Formats: sequence, structure tokens, C-alpha cells
Amino acid sequence: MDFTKRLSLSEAVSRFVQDGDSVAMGCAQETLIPFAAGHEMIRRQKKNLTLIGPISDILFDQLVGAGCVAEIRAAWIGNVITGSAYHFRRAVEEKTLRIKDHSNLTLAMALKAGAMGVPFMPTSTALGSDLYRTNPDLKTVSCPFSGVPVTAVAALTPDVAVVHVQRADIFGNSHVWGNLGVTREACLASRHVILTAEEIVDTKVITGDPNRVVVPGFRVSAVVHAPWGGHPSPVPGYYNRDHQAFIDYRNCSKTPEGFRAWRKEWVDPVDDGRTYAEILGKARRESLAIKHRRPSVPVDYGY
Amino acid sequence: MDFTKRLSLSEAVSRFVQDGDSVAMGCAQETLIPFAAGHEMIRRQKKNLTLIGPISDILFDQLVGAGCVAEIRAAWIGNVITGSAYHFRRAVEEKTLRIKDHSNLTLAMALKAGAMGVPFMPTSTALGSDLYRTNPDLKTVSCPFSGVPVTAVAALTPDVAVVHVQRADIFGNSHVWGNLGVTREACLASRHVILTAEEIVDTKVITGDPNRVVVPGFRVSAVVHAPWGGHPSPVPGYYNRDHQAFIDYRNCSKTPEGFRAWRKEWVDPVDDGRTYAEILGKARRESLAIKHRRPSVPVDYGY
Amino acid sequence: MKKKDAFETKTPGYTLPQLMVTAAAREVFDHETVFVGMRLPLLGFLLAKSTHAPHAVGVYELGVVRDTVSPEPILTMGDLPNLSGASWLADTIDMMGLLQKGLVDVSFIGGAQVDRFGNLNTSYIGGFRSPRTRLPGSGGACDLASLAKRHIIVMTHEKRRFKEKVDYITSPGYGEGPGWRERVGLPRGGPCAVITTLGILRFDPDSKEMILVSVHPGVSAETVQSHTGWPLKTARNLAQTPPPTREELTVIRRFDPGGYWTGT
Amino acid sequence: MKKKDAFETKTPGYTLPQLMVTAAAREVFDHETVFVGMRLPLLGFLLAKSTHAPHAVGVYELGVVRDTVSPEPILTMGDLPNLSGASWLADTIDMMGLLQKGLVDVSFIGGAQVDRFGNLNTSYIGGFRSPRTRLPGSGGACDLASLAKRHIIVMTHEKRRFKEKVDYITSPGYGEGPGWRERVGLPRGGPCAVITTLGILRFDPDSKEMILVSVHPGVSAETVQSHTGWPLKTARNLAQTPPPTREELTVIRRFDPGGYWTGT
Repeated sequence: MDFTKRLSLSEAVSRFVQDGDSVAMGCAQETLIPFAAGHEMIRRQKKNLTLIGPISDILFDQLVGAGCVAEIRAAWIGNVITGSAYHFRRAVEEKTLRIKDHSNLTLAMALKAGAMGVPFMPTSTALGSDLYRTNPDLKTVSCPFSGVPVTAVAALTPDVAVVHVQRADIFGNSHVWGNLGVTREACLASRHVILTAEEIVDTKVITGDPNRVVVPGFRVSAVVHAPWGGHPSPVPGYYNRDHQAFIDYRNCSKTPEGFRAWRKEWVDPVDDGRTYAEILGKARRESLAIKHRRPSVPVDYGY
Repeated sequence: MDFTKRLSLSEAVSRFVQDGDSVAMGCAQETLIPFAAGHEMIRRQKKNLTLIGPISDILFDQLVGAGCVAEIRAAWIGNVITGSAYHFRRAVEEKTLRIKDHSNLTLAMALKAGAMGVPFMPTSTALGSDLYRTNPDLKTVSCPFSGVPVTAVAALTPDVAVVHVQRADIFGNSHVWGNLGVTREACLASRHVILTAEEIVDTKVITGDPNRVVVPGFRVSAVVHAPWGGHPSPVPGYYNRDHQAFIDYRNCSKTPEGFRAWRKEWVDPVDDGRTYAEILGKARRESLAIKHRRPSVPVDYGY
Repeated sequence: MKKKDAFETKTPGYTLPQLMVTAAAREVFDHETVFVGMRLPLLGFLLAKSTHAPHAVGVYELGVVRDTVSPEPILTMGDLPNLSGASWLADTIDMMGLLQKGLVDVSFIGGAQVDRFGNLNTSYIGGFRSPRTRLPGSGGACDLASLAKRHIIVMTHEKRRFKEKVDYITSPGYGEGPGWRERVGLPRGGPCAVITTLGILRFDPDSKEMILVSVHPGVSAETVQSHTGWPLKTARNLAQTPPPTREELTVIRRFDPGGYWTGT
Repeated sequence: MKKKDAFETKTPGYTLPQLMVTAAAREVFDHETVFVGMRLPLLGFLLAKSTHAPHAVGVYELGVVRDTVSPEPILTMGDLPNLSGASWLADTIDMMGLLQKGLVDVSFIGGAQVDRFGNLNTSYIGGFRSPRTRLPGSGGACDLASLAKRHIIVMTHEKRRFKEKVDYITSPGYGEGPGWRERVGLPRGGPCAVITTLGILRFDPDSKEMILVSVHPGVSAETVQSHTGWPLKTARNLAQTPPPTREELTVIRRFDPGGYWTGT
């Protein structure tokens, strides 16, 4: 690998997210949510996307609100600390949005199947539930050995996985730490992977600790330097969760006017050349900063 | 967790490896092979074991030679750099050993099914092969969505997984790095886990980097301090592979007399109170030591 | 920071959410493995760990196992203090593997609608074809209800929520009654208790039907019935939910200092 | 350290294993993803990376992906220099996922017995019920033969090894001929070349039968036939395997300094 995959956020989204694509995002659930990349899809007015993810802590709602989404395949779409996602809710009620209902486990298994290159995965969850009625990707089969019924979940292979990571090199090698959710599965299942990274580092930092890699560089299509790209979700090692932003979004997103105001404050200014860090402001950045450092004890990969 | 799981090697093997048990070992394939624990099984004359592992780089052959084994479920049993495993070969030819033939992928999927708590896993490998004729745990099924045929692999749930790790605390929390093979799956699939560790460290070292944990402490039954416990296989961060030991074993294992001599030199002296490090000797330890240190760059788990 | 739509009902000396968190915590036994859900159960687990269940292990669906309480208060499971010093940070599928293997003793689920057999709906109010209200969905709830050895439901007690038949089964309880879980192939489990804003309900071992076993201080069985959409059975020895002790309140306030989840 | 049972045959200026490693390396194209097998293929990959395929990525079944050559010679894939500075250290199942998804271009397999359709046996000589010889088994070979886009077989050319029908199919080739792989459900692939101690064979695109396309220097087509257990077809334009160049020999000797795998 000696050609760079580093692109601007705008280039990466233009090149690797097409209208109508299926896009896996928010794969680590509450942490490392790729808000910067999602906001770029809003600014570029992407259309008819199919969003895939276990839970979505407001990002999917923002994309629905901006008119980018035709379908969602997920287990939970809301605002973790406040409840409903209002755009999502309205869109389903008004039948402008198609849904395939998953549980966290069926979604994880669907992506695992996609990652492993098998057409389905078996699980014991959801038997007897109505998820079967709103998701044709679930079917009951019998174990060929024991005869017990299991739920077969059809493989999901998104067009692109968008993943926010802590550090990456320009060739697509990266480190992620913290809880991982379905990050590993989503990256390996997808045709393209866009990484947004808090820091761009030398390749040696990454290959110096290859167990922290969740997707090999040769599977990655684009690397974007995006400091604060996970805000307001927490990013281990970089910043804490901005609870107030989630509460503010809840309040804004109740009405179309509120949503426009939110968008005007948080999303659109980037097109006028302001960085997200500037929009956030110094005081807020400091309030979210890591106060208690907990560095790991190194391990040795010598020979 | 505030009670210790630390045991001597002898206590751990006596308590958690019973005659007739199925035992997963050598799960990282060529690295981190738990030779110390295997040798203890030889000394304690364990009987009728079923050994489970992807490939076995001479450890399974040693246990077969010592008369401990009734069955093997594996993909490959030999000596990686020299070829055949002579005891294994003789035992199969003389029909004193039962075999279920796996490939690396079918074995990984069998343990993954066991780890996930599902009765089987699908894979596209082995279709049309004769592995089906010597392994009743493989059956062809059709994908309920696409109709394509896949190999269903029945779950494996070993009685115990024996895993050599770099560092562990006394409560069963541990760090493993390097290639992992099926270590994760084997630990999570098994009823008991015995860890042999190069070093016993403070809990804070382990919980200070929870992404390096492959099995949570509450799933571990015993922790054994076993320096050089992976020799002659390589242990990242601790020592290189001792090629000469594999070549010597090849030569010794050709005859029963040779095997007895090998056992007398490498296995039995531990019962007379000699540590394995002493048996190995200072010069050899130094020749295998890590010469080029490659420490990882720490990451931060602060808040 | 106070959650705007937190329960406003108050009882002298403690809030209703504090009472519910305490009741939830008491469902956890020491040494158990607990799959911790969102919101109130987060606090319930922290309370149990800090009092009678110090050896309980917490499993969180986003990929966290921890056997200590977080070093600082958290609002949600993804807050960095909940990751720092964890026993294991891994994949959702690893957490779900523990659950699917039957290694999780107890889990907690919130609900929007529940029926007499403990089936839960958190997806569609008014049917999925033309829903009146779309709710967030399952998350891990369906998995917890399907696969934990037992699960506890925590929810608001209202007639529109306690329905003869739920509009959609997001998370299976006892289905249509005895033998249903076995019939559909669920490997184990079932709801064990429902902790509501009015009382605590459990399930008859034979009929699998919900029974009122405890009312909160100041609540009568009649009030509970009037907020329930089917003729509710009441235990012969109906109890009163014991209020939080001073120690329990101290712990709850330590982990929810702003009263975001439990009020002040 | 020299492997005792390494091939002893010599040709002026290079050894037979060196010729075979060179032939194996030439099967790798630049930018390809290579699933690297045990033994000679390890060197073949290092040679390809160091010469005409600098962008090739190596995948190793024990859980290693690397896009650089190891910083020191290795005897086997688990040697620590092969882990140090890797692109990815992970699980076997992750490596196998790349393979199963069709992301591996080429792989290498050793064989003990092969038939005219490239089916390989590395398990039982003389039938599995009463085997005359038990061999080590599949390892990852069955997976590579099932799932890589193409695979290369590397083996000793002897009549008892090149059999009309193998005693046991460990790793499927083209089975019984055209259409067989599709029929049993294998998603892609098949053997692409057999590099032996005598020459190089490929497979007819229509009949799926092995064809001799190249003989090693000093070997005749007749010699190859006499070591093959069925009437062997020969390509119209039979070639001679080009010997290793000086540069190739230098690289092989750098990575196998003691000549353990390739002699001296």
C-alpha cells in the first residue's frame, strides 16, 4: 500500500456515497458515531439512502429530517437519553420511510453473515416475535443436527460503512478502541469503508499494534481527518459525551422550524469554511475534554 | 470478583480436566500453544481425552504418544516445519484413535457456534469434499433465502479450553496479543477456561486496556503462572519460536524409545521440582529472547 | 441537567423513580450476570452493585462487561466512565453470545405496551401497517426477552399501556400462555417481574399470567386494576413495596446527582 | 539448520525447491490478495513481494494480514517477525471471512495425492476406513481450494501421488469435471496450476483436466508422463520453466539463509 486514500470529507462522501446506496453508520452504538460524515451527507443532499445500524442515537433522525433516507434497517432509532426520534417517527407514521425491524442481535448476525460471506446466520432470538412480520430477512429454520428451530437472518452487505475512529494512517490502517458494537462486522461486510479519524498518524503507530485494527487497510476506500467528527457522541481517548447536545436536538427536532434552526447552527456553516471545532467553541470543547487520563500499559511486538 | 482463581498448574489440571473431557488447545495455531498445561496432563496420566483445535503443532501428538487421547477433532495434526506427527499417524492407522476431520474454517465455525450459543453455523467451504465422510458434524443445507447450498457445521462446546496468554491477573482477567486463531471462540464456547500466563499482573494493567481481553474474567476457572509455558511455540512479547525443539521432537517421536527419552528430558523433571525454565537452561532462553523490542503506542481510556 | 419528562409523582422522602430503581436493584442477586438495559436499569444495577450484590457482573449490549461501578456518574451506558476500567470491551455479538448461551441471569427492559402474558411492544402503536405512533423499536430488548434466564420489565402503569393484547410483539413474554415459549423454540427464560409506577407484578408459574404482588406506598390494588386493561389477578398476600432505605437513596443520588433519571 | 528431507535434486546454479518457489512466486500478480500457505509458498510470497508484486497483500490463516515482508527471515508463518509490523492481527475466522467473501485472489496448497481434476488428498492414503497412511489433514487447504478465486498446488511429482482417483478428497479441485463445482455449491474458484518437482501443469478451461504446460530444465514430457498415473495431456506449445534469475535467487537466499526449505 503506497498510495494515499486521504480525502477531504466532501470528496469521500461524494465519491463513495451515491444516492440510493445502503450505508452502515453508528456501528459502535452510543460511541464513535460518525456525525461529521452524516452531516456531510445532509449538506450534499444525498437521496434515497438505506441506513443500516444497530441503534441510532439521533444521527439517523437527522438524515431522515434532511430528506436523505428511503429505508432504515435497524433495531432502535431514537435519542438514547430522551426517547423518541421525531423525524423518524413522523416519517414512518406518514409512510414516507420503509423499515425492516431488527433486534440488536439479528442486525449483528446479518452483518456478521455479510462479513463472513455466507448467505445467512442462525440465532435463537426473535422466535415468536412480530419482528418476523416487519422484516422479511428473518425466517425460521430447523437445525439440521438437533431439529430445534432457529431464526435464520439474511446477510446484509452495505454499499458503504462509515466509521469514526481514533487514529488512522493515510493508507486506511486504523486503530479503534472502546466498545465496538458491530463495527468489525459492518466494515468487513461492506463494499466500501470510509474512515473519519480524530488523528492522522504515521503508519508505524498502527502497524506497531496490529491487534487494535478492526478492518485491514486494503478494505478501506477513504480516510478523512475529522477532529471532533464523533461529537456529540463520546470518543474514547478524545472527548466525553455532550449530553446537552442530545437534549437540545430533542427540543429542536420536534418541529420542522426547530430542525432548520439546528441545521443552520450545526451543519451548514461547514460549507462556509468553518471547522466543526470552531462551531463547537473553545469553552464547550474544554468542558468535554478528557479530565482523567488512563493510558494503557504498552505491549511488545518484538522478535 | 474478589476471590482468587490462581492455582498451581497441577491443581488447575486436576480440578478442571477430567478423564474423558473434551479439551480445546493450541487455539492460536502456531503461537501461544499451552505446552506446559499439556505436559501436566501427560504427567497426571489423563485418559480418554477428546482434543479439539485447528492445527496442532506437535502438542496433540505428545498427548497421543502418552496415551491420554481417545478422539481428535481438528483440521491438521502434525509438525509444522517437519511434517508428520508420528504418534498421531500410528494411532489412526492402528485404529486406537477416533478422528473427526475438520478444515480450519469448519472448526472455527463449530467453535463460533459454541461460543454464540447456536446449534450450528453455515459456511461455503468443504462442499463436495470427503470431510463429510469422516465428520458427521457437517451436513449440507439450503439457505432459506437464496436456496444456495451451504455446509452446516454443528456447534462444539468443549469441557475446557486451555489457553496460554501473556499476562493475567489472579481473577481471570487477561491480555493476549499476536495472532489469535480461534482463541476467542474456544474460550467462549467452553464450560471451563484454564489460563496459563507468562506473567501475573495487577488487575489495573488488564482493566486499563479492556480491548486486549479475549475472554472476560468471569468465564475463567483457573489462572496459572507458567513462565515459558508456551515453549517451544513463540509467545509475542516474550520469546521466539524454538525451531530446534520441533526438529528434535520429530526425530525423537519416530520411535517409542525416542519418545520416552524426550518425555524424560522435557516433561517428567517438573515432578521432581524443576521449573521448565531451569530445564530449558539459560543459554537457550537467551537465544530465544526478544532481541528487537517493538512496544506499542499507548491509548487512553480516560474520561 | 434534569430530564424534562421524568416522572413527577412524589412520595415523602423519595421520588417514584427512586422507588422503582430500588425495586429493580432488589431483583438482582449477588454473583449474578446482569444484562443492563438503558435508563433506570443503569441505576438499578449500580445500586445493586453498591449494596447487596457486590459481585454482580454487568453486561452492556454496546460491547462492555464490567464488574465494578463506573468511577463517575453516567447518564448512559456509552459514557466514557462506563468504559474506563471495564473488564472487557468487545463486540455486540460477544455480549449477545453470553446471552444466547444462557450465561445471563437477569436483564431489564423498558416497555410501552405490555399484555397479561408479559409480551412487550416498543415498536408500533396501532398496528404496523398504519401505525398511530412509531416507537424506537427493539434495540436489544427482543434479545433479552428471548434469551436471558429471566427478565424484568420496567414501565409506566397506564390503561393504554397495560393492554389485553399488545399491538405488536417486539419482545416475547409468555406469548399465548403456558408452553408457548417452548413451542416457538425459545431456549429458556421469560419475564419474571414487572416494576411499574404503581406496583410490582409477577407471573403465575402455571398460567403464566401477570399477578399483582406488591403495591407502592399510597397505591391500592383497585387503583392498579383501574389502570390495567384486563381483569388483573392479585396475590393472596399482597405486599407493599418497601421504600428505599437511606443507604439506597444515598447511592442513587451519588450516581444520579442531578436527578436526571430519578428527580430530586 | 537444514531440513533433512528437503529435495536433494540439484541443477547447476540453483536447487529444485528454488525453482519451484520461483514458479510459485510468478503466479502472484501485483496488487493481489494472497492467502499464503505453509512451507514453500511462504517463500514464494516473500519472493513475489520483493520482486514483481510489491503491492501484494498476504493473508495467513492463523490470523495475520501483512503488506510488507517480514523484517527477518521466517521458517513458518507463526514466527514473531511475521507478526511484528503486520497490518492486522486477528482471528482465523476474520481471515476465512476474507476468503469466503471472495476477496482472496490466489492461494497455495501442498498436496500428497492429486488426480486429473486437481482434487487433493492430504488426509488418508488407502481409504479412510483402514488407512495405510494417515496424513496431517486439511488445515486450511480445503477452505482455500473451496473459496479462493484460484489456487496453486505445490507438490512432489510421483506416480503414487498423481493418481487417476485420489483416495480421499480433502480439498476439492474440479471434482468429476466440468460443472461439478457449481453443482455441489462451491461459490467460485478451482485449481489454476500445479507446480511439481518435474514441471508445471494447468487445467483445460473446458474439460477441467490437468495439462502439462511446462517442464523444468532437464525434464522431458515423457518423464513427466511416466511419473503420472493417468494418460497426461500435454500443451501444444510445451514450455520450459524459466530458471530463477540472479535477483530471485538472491531474494530466496535472503529469506531462507540456512537453506532449510530450499537447500543450498
